[in-house]
Amino acid sequence: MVAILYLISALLFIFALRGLSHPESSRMGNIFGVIGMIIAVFTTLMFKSVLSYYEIGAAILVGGAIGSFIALRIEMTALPQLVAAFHSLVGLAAVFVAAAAFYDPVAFSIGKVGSIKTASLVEMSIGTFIGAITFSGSVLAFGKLQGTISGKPIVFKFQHLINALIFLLIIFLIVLFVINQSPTIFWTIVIVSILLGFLVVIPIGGADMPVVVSMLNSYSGWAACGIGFTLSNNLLIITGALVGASGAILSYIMSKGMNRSIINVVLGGFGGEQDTGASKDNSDKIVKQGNAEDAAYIMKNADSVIIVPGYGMAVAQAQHALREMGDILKKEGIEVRYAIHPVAGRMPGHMNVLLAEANVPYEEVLELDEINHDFPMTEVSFVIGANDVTNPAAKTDESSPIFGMPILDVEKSQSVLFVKRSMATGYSGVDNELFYRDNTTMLFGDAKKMCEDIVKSLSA
Amino acid sequence: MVAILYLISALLFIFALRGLSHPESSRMGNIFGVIGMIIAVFTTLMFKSVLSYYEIGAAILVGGAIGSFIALRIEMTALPQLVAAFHSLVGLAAVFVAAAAFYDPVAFSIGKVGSIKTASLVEMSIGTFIGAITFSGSVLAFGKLQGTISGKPIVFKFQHLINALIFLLIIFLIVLFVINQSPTIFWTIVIVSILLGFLVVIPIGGADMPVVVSMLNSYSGWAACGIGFTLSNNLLIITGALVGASGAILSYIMSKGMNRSIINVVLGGFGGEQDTGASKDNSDKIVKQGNAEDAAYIMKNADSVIIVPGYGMAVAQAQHALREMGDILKKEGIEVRYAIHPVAGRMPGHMNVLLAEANVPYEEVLELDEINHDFPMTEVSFVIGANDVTNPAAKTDESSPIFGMPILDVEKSQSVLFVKRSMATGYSGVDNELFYRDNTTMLFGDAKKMCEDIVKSLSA
Amino acid sequence: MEAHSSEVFVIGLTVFFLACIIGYYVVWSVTPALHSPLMGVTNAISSVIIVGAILAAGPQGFDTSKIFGLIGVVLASVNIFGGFLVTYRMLSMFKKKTKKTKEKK
Amino acid sequence: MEAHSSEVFVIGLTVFFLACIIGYYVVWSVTPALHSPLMGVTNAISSVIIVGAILAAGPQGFDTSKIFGLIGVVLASVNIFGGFLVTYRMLSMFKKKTKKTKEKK
Ligand SMILES: NC(=O)c1ccc[n+]([C@@H]2O[C@H](COP(=O)([O-])OP(=O)(O)OC[C@H]3O[C@@H](n4cnc5c(N)ncnc54)[C@H](OP(=O)(O)O)[C@@H]3O)[C@@H](O)[C@H]2O)c1
Ligand SMILES: NC(=O)c1ccc[n+]([C@@H]2O[C@H](COP(=O)([O-])OP(=O)(O)OC[C@H]3O[C@@H](n4cnc5c(N)ncnc54)[C@H](OP(=O)(O)O)[C@@H]3O)[C@@H](O)[C@H]2O)c1
Repeated sequence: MVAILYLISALLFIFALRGLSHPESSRMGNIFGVIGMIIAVFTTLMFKSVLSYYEIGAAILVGGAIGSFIALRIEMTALPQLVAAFHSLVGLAAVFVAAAAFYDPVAFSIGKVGSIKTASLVEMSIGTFIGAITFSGSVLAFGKLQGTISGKPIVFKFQHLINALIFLLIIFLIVLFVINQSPTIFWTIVIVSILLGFLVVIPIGGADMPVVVSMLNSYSGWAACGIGFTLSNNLLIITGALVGASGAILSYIMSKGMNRSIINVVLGGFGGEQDTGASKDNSDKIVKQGNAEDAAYIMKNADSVIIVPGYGMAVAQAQHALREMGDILKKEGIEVRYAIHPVAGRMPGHMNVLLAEANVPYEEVLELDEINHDFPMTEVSFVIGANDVTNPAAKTDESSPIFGMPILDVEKSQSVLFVKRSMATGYSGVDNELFYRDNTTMLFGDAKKMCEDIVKSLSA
Repeated sequence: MVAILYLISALLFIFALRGLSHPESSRMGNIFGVIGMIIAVFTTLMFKSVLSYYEIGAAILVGGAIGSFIALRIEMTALPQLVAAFHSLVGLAAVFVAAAAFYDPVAFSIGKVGSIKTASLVEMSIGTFIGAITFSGSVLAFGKLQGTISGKPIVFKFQHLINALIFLLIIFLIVLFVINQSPTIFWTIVIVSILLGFLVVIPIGGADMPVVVSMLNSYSGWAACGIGFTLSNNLLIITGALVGASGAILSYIMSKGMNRSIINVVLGGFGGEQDTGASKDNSDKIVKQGNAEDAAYIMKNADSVIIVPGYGMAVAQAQHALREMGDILKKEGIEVRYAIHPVAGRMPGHMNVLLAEANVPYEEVLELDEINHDFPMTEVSFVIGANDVTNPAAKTDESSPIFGMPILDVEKSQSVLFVKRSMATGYSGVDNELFYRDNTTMLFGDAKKMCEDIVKSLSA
Repeated sequence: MEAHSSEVFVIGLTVFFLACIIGYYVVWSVTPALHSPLMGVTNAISSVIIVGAILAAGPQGFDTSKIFGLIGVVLASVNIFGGFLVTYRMLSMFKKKTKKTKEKK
Repeated sequence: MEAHSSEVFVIGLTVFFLACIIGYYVVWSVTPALHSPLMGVTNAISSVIIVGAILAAGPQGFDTSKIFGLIGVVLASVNIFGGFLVTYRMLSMFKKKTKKTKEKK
C-alpha cells in the first residue's frame, strides 16, 4: 500500500515536470506536484513508527509559513537569489536527515547505534557531504547574487590544489567514519564539507552563480537517489533522478548558451576572466547617440519592432514600462515581438517570467531559433539592457571568449537601438562593436526611465 | 547478476528505439537491439535449470535460418505482409510459451502441475487468449495484404453481437480454467480465441490491415508485460511496455492520418464503407489528359517539382524509375523534392523505405508539415499513384468520409500531374475533384511504365 | 524469485535508470520559457527528503535524532511551500493574448 | 523493507509505469520516415518472449512442455532474426546525399 502511494506520488512528480512543456498545461502540472507531495507526506505519517503528529505538524506549519511568506513577498527580479536560498535549505535538510539516521538508525531500519550497516554508513556520509557542500555553496551563491557579498571572483594561489587536498581529507574522514562510527568524525565531515563548499564557490564570479546553483541542484538530486537506495524507497530514487537530470540539463543549456564547456563548469573556478578581451581601444570610434524622442520617432515609423531584453532590464525592473511602450506601438499597428536569448538575464527563463509578470502574452515572446531568421526583415531592434547576447564578435572574432556562442542577429535589422547606462561591457567583459555601427543608436540611461520617456514621447 | 544482465538488455532495447529518431543513429540503434537480444538469450541459457543446449541451439538455428532467408529475400513493397506474417508468429510463440508453462509450471516457478498459482493461471490464460487472437488476426491480415484472400471486407448480420458473445464465452472458459486447471479447457480457449481473431478481422478492408496489425502488435506488447509480471521479469515488462506503446502510437498516427477515431479502430468492423461518397456523377466533367511527352515538357520548363508518391507507386514498383526521372530533372537544375503524407502507401513510413531503396537521399524526402507550405511556390506537383492524400474534399466537403484528414496541398501548385491507370477512386472510395481542375493533367498508365516513358522523353 | 539484498539493489538500479531516462525526456520537453518555473518545481520536489525527516521525527520522546528530524521537517517545509508557491506565482503570470487570438506558429 | 508478494507486484507496477512513459517519449521521438523500421524492430524485440520458451525447453528429457518450448524457440527465432535483418536492410537503404552535402532544414 505504502509502495503504491509512493509510486503514485512519483508519477505525479513526473507529470508535474511534463506539464511545463507548455504554459497552458503548466498550472495543472504544478497542482499535480502539490498533490504528489501531499500524498508522500501523509503516506509517511501513516507509518506505524510515526507517532508525534503534533510536533511534526507544528514543524510543517512553521516551515510552511516561512516558505509561503518568502514566496509571496519576493520580487520576480530576485528569483535567482531565491532559488539559491531555498536550495541551501535542501542541502541543510539532507544533512539533518543523515544526522538523524546516524543517531537513530532503528527508525530507518538500517541497523542499531554503533553497528549500522556499512552500505548505509557510506551512503549516509556521502549524503552528508553533498548536502553540506550544497548548503554552503548555495549560501555563498545567494550572497553573491543578492549583492551582500561582492560578486567579484576571489582568486588566490594554489586554490585548486587546496580544494583537492580538502576533498581527499573528506574521503579519508568518510573511511574513518565507516570504520569507527564516531559522532565526532561525523560532525568533522559536516564542517569540512561546509568549508569546501565555500572554497569551491568563492572563486566564481557572481553572474555565474545560476550555473553553480543548478549544478548543486543536480548533485542534491543524485544524493536523494542515494538515500532512496539505502531506504529502498523508489519515490526518493525517482524524484532524485528527475531533479538530477533537470539540474544537469539546465547547467548544460546555460553553459552551451555561454559557450563554456560543461567540464569547465564542473571543475569550478570560472568567471575569473572578467577583463580579458575588453582592452581593444575604441575610444576614437564614433558613437551615434540619441534620446527618447529619437527612439520614439524611429519606432513609430517602423512596421515591425523586435525587443531584445537582457539582464539590465531585470536590474532596472523595466518590464512594465517596456510592455506599456510595446502596447502603444501595437496600437499604432506596428508588429511588436520579443526575442529571448537562452542565457539572457541571469537564470534560464528569467526574461520570460519578467515579461509574463508585465502581462506580455507569451505568444509574442519568442526563442532564439524561432525569431532569429526574422531580423533581416525587421526594421527596428530595440535592445534593452542586453549586451553579450547581441555581440557579433561571437560569430566573427575567434579570439573572443564568447566566440561560438549563439547570438541574436540584431545587426541584420535595419536599425538597432541600444538602451544602457554607459559604454560599459556586459557580463562577459567583451566590448561590443555593434555600438559603433552606422545603423546603431545608443540611448544612454536607466532602462526603466528610458522606457517611460519613450512612452511619453509616443503619447505626446 | 541475472537481473542486471536483463536490465542491460532492457536498456539496450530502449536505446534501439531511441536510435530511430534519426537515420544517422538508427543503424547503431539496430545493433543495440541485437546486442540486447543476445544478452537476454545467453543470460537465460545460463539458468541452472536450462540444460538442453543442443536442442535449443538447433531450434534457434532452424528458426534463425528461416527468418534470415525470408528477411533477405523479401521485396520492400511486400513489407506490410511481412510484418503481419512475423507478427502471427509472435502470437503463436506466446501461446506455446503459455502452454509450456501450463504443462511444466515448475520450470517457471509458478507452482506444480494441477496446483498452479491463481494469479499465474489468470495471466497465462489471458496471455494465451491475446496470443491466439494475434496469431489468427495476423494470419488473416497477411492473407488480405498479400492478396491470397480477397481484401474486400466480409460483412454479415449480427457480426458484432456474435463477436461479443464469443468474447463472453472466452471469459467464462478462463474462469473455468482457473478453477479446474483442465488441459481440455486450455485448448478450447486457444481454439475459440483463434476463431475470434478471424471473426474480428474478417469484416475489415484489406487496406486497413496495417492498423489492425499495429493494434495487435500493441496488444501483444501488453501481453508480454503480463507474462513479465508473472515471472517477476522486468525485461519482459519493459520490453512489453515499449512494444505496447509503439503499436498504440502507430495506430493512433495512422487513424489520425485517415481521420478515423481510435475507438472506431479498436472496435474493428471498419473499412466497410468502401463505396460511400463515390456516387457523385462526374461523367460529364472534362478531364485534361496528357502523355509522357507532355509531362516531360512541363517538368523540364519548371523551376521546382514536388513528387507525391502514393500506394500506386508501391504497387507498380515504380520507385527506381521515379528516382531516375528525378535525377534527370535535378541535372537540368530543377529543384526536386518528395512529399510524404503520413498515411501514403499502406503502412507508416512505407514510402520513405521505398524511396530510400531507390537511393533517394533522405534530405530530399519531406514530411507533410515540412513541405506543405511550399506548394504555392512550386510549379509542378507530380502525383504518382496517390489519390486520397491529395483530395481537397478533406478540407471542403463536410459530408465526405475523409473530411478533416490532413492533405498535401498539391492543388496550390501551378500545375498538377496525376499518374494513375484510370479515373478510379483510391482506398477511401471518394472521388477526387482535382482530376477535373484546369491546372490538372491526367497521365493514364502504370506508374512504372509512365516514369520510364518520361525518362525517355527527357533524355531525348 | 525472492528479493535478496542484491536483488533489491538491482530493482533500485532498474528504477533509477528508467527514471533517469524519463528525466532526460521530460526536462528536454520543457519549453525554454518555463525554465525558471522548472527550477522552482524541482526545488520543491527535491524536498521530498521530508519523508526521511518525518521518519526521524516520528518516535515519541525527545532524543537528538528527533530534534534533527524536526529541524529537517521545518527546512524541507520551507522549501516545499516556498517552491510550489513561487512556481504558482510565476505560472499564473504566463497569459495568452486576451483579444484577437491570432495563432502564430 | 522486505519484498513480500504484494511488494513484488508494486515493484513490477513501478517498472511498468516508468517503461510506459519511456515508451511514449521514445516512440514519439522516432522520425516518421523510420516508422517502418520501427515496426521491424518492435517485432524483433517483442520476441524476447523467447526467454520464456528457453526456460520451458531447458530441462532434460522430452515431455510435452519441452516440445512446446522448443517450438516457441523456433517461432521466436524466426522473428528475431527476421525482424532485425529486415530492419537492417531497410536502414541501410537510408542514405544521405552523396555529393554536395547541402544542409537543408
Ligand atoms: N541567463 C542565464 O542563465 C545566465 C547564467 C549565467 C550567466 N549568464 C550570462 O549573462 C549574460 C546575459 O547577457 P545579457 O545580454 O542579458 O546581459 P549582459 O551582457 O550582462 O549585459 C547587460 C547590460 O545591461 C546594462 N545595464 C545594467 N543595468 C542597467 C540599467 N539599470 N538600465 C539599463 N541598462 C543596464 C549594462 O550596461 P551598462 O552598465 O552600460 O548599463 C550591461 O551591458 C551572458 O553573458 C550570459 O552568459 C546568463
Ligand atoms: N499508410 C498507412 O499506414 C495506411 C494504413 C491504412 C490505410 N491507409 C490508407 O491508404 C490511403 C493511402 O493514400 P494514397 O493516396 O497513397 O493511395 P490511394 O488513395 O489508395 O490511391 C492510390 C491510387 O494509386 C493508383 N494506382 C494503383 N495501382 C497503380 C499502378 N500500378 N500505377 C499507377 N497508379 C496506380 C490507383 O488509381 P488507379 O486504380 O486509377 O490506377 C489509386 O487511385 C489513404 O486513404 C489511407 O487512409 C494508409
